[in-house]
Amino acid sequence: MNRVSVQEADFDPGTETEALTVGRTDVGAVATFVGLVRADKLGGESGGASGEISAMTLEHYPGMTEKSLEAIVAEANTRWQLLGTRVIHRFGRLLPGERIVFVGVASSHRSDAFAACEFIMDYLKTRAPFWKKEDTPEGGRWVDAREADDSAAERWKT
Amino acid sequence: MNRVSVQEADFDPGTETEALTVGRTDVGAVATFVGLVRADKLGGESGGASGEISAMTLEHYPGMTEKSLEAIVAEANTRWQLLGTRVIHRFGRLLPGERIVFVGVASSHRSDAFAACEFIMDYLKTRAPFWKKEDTPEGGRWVDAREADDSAAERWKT
Amino acid sequence: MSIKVLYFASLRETLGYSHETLTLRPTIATLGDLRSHLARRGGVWEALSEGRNVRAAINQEMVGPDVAVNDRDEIAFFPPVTGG
Amino acid sequence: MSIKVLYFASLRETLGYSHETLTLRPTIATLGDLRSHLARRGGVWEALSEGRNVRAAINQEMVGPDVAVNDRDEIAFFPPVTGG
Repeated sequence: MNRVSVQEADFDPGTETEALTVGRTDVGAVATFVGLVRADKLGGESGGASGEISAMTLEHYPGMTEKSLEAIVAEANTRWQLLGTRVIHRFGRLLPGERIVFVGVASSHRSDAFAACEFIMDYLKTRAPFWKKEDTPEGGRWVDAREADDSAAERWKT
Repeated sequence: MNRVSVQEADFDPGTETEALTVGRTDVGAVATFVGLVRADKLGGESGGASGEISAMTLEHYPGMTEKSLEAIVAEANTRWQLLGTRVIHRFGRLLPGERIVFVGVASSHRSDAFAACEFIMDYLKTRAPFWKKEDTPEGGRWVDAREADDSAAERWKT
Repeated sequence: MSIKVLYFASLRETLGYSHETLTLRPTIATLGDLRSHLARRGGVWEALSEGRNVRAAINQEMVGPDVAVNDRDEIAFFPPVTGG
Repeated sequence: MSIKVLYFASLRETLGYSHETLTLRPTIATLGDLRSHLARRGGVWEALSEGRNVRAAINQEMVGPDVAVNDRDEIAFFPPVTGG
């Protein structure tokens, strides 16, 4: 089962993790990732001025977002032996400490689960059409793309 | 916060994941791993005869287990910038589909969270004194150590 | 040839448009041609000039400047993505 | 010199012992000496012979055969671990 959601609502990592294994006895490994809003991101993710942000607004490209996430998950399934994946990405206004993204991968073996989970996150960061705008004391500020994310995605091209 | 538990009781991955971030706004990434009993492990993890197992019994070395897990977590904290870790490993009799192990790692950045989570699992597999015995239609059978686990742990020695 | 063009995030704010419908002359054959055409509007539209870090999609798939533009395509321009 | 020796998993089952307390002669200086000493009991104890895949810990830390054994040490022998 591969399922992708793009939604405003929060999600429950426990419920999502459980859903990847419930009623099955062939899953030996579940790797998950949760990304959250940090308060200390002022100046963009690449650094710059430091300070606190009060909120973050995530814009996305409805339709393309889902398609791109499904393509990334499909690619992961060609690279590793997976038994199930779950991707959830939120949009809208989020406060520091709130969850942004969930990636869960079930497999027989842990190496496949870990690799696919990290791969999905790396590709999502550079290919899924989401944009973050931070609310700061000086007003809104679009987050710059990070070079580190490009190189993280690059290393899967072998 | 780094916490290690060795216990017979089950655990809730959602509660444990939540506990790594609750009340904080500096955590940007939580990577988790859950290991479960597979029904298809007959013949040891290295292969051999195939078939279904009806249960698995995990023996451990009380005292040394906790110490070794704490040492692994301490090592992870020297290698990566972490904001919290949680390791739970069960012992006793477990049925197919039941959870065996949980590793959760919180960090500012996803690369540190992923690397540390996988590192802890790889080291746990080769250094923590747990032994699995499978109940099969032909009786109990101790699981053989896997060479793949040794090489997974080796690659962190850089 | 009639196409729909969408703009997202900082680019949408800079241009003051979230979308528009364009009727194109046949000289605009590729995504690159379209981008140059839009940049030549001048002013804020120079945000689409060559050298600016802008990504594009045709029919919701990220593609490069040499890809052909066809009638009724949905085309989007946006800055590098920052989700996750 | 008095030590406690623990056996785990398949080794515990093979030997029929989970633990024993031993008083050692001073000729047994290292973990390797102790292991050879135990293997020389013969029969099932050959499971501890050199070449058998056995791991060992002194005071709950995994160590190699050259490490010294001291009075009141807790020593454990076990097969390669298979947790996780």
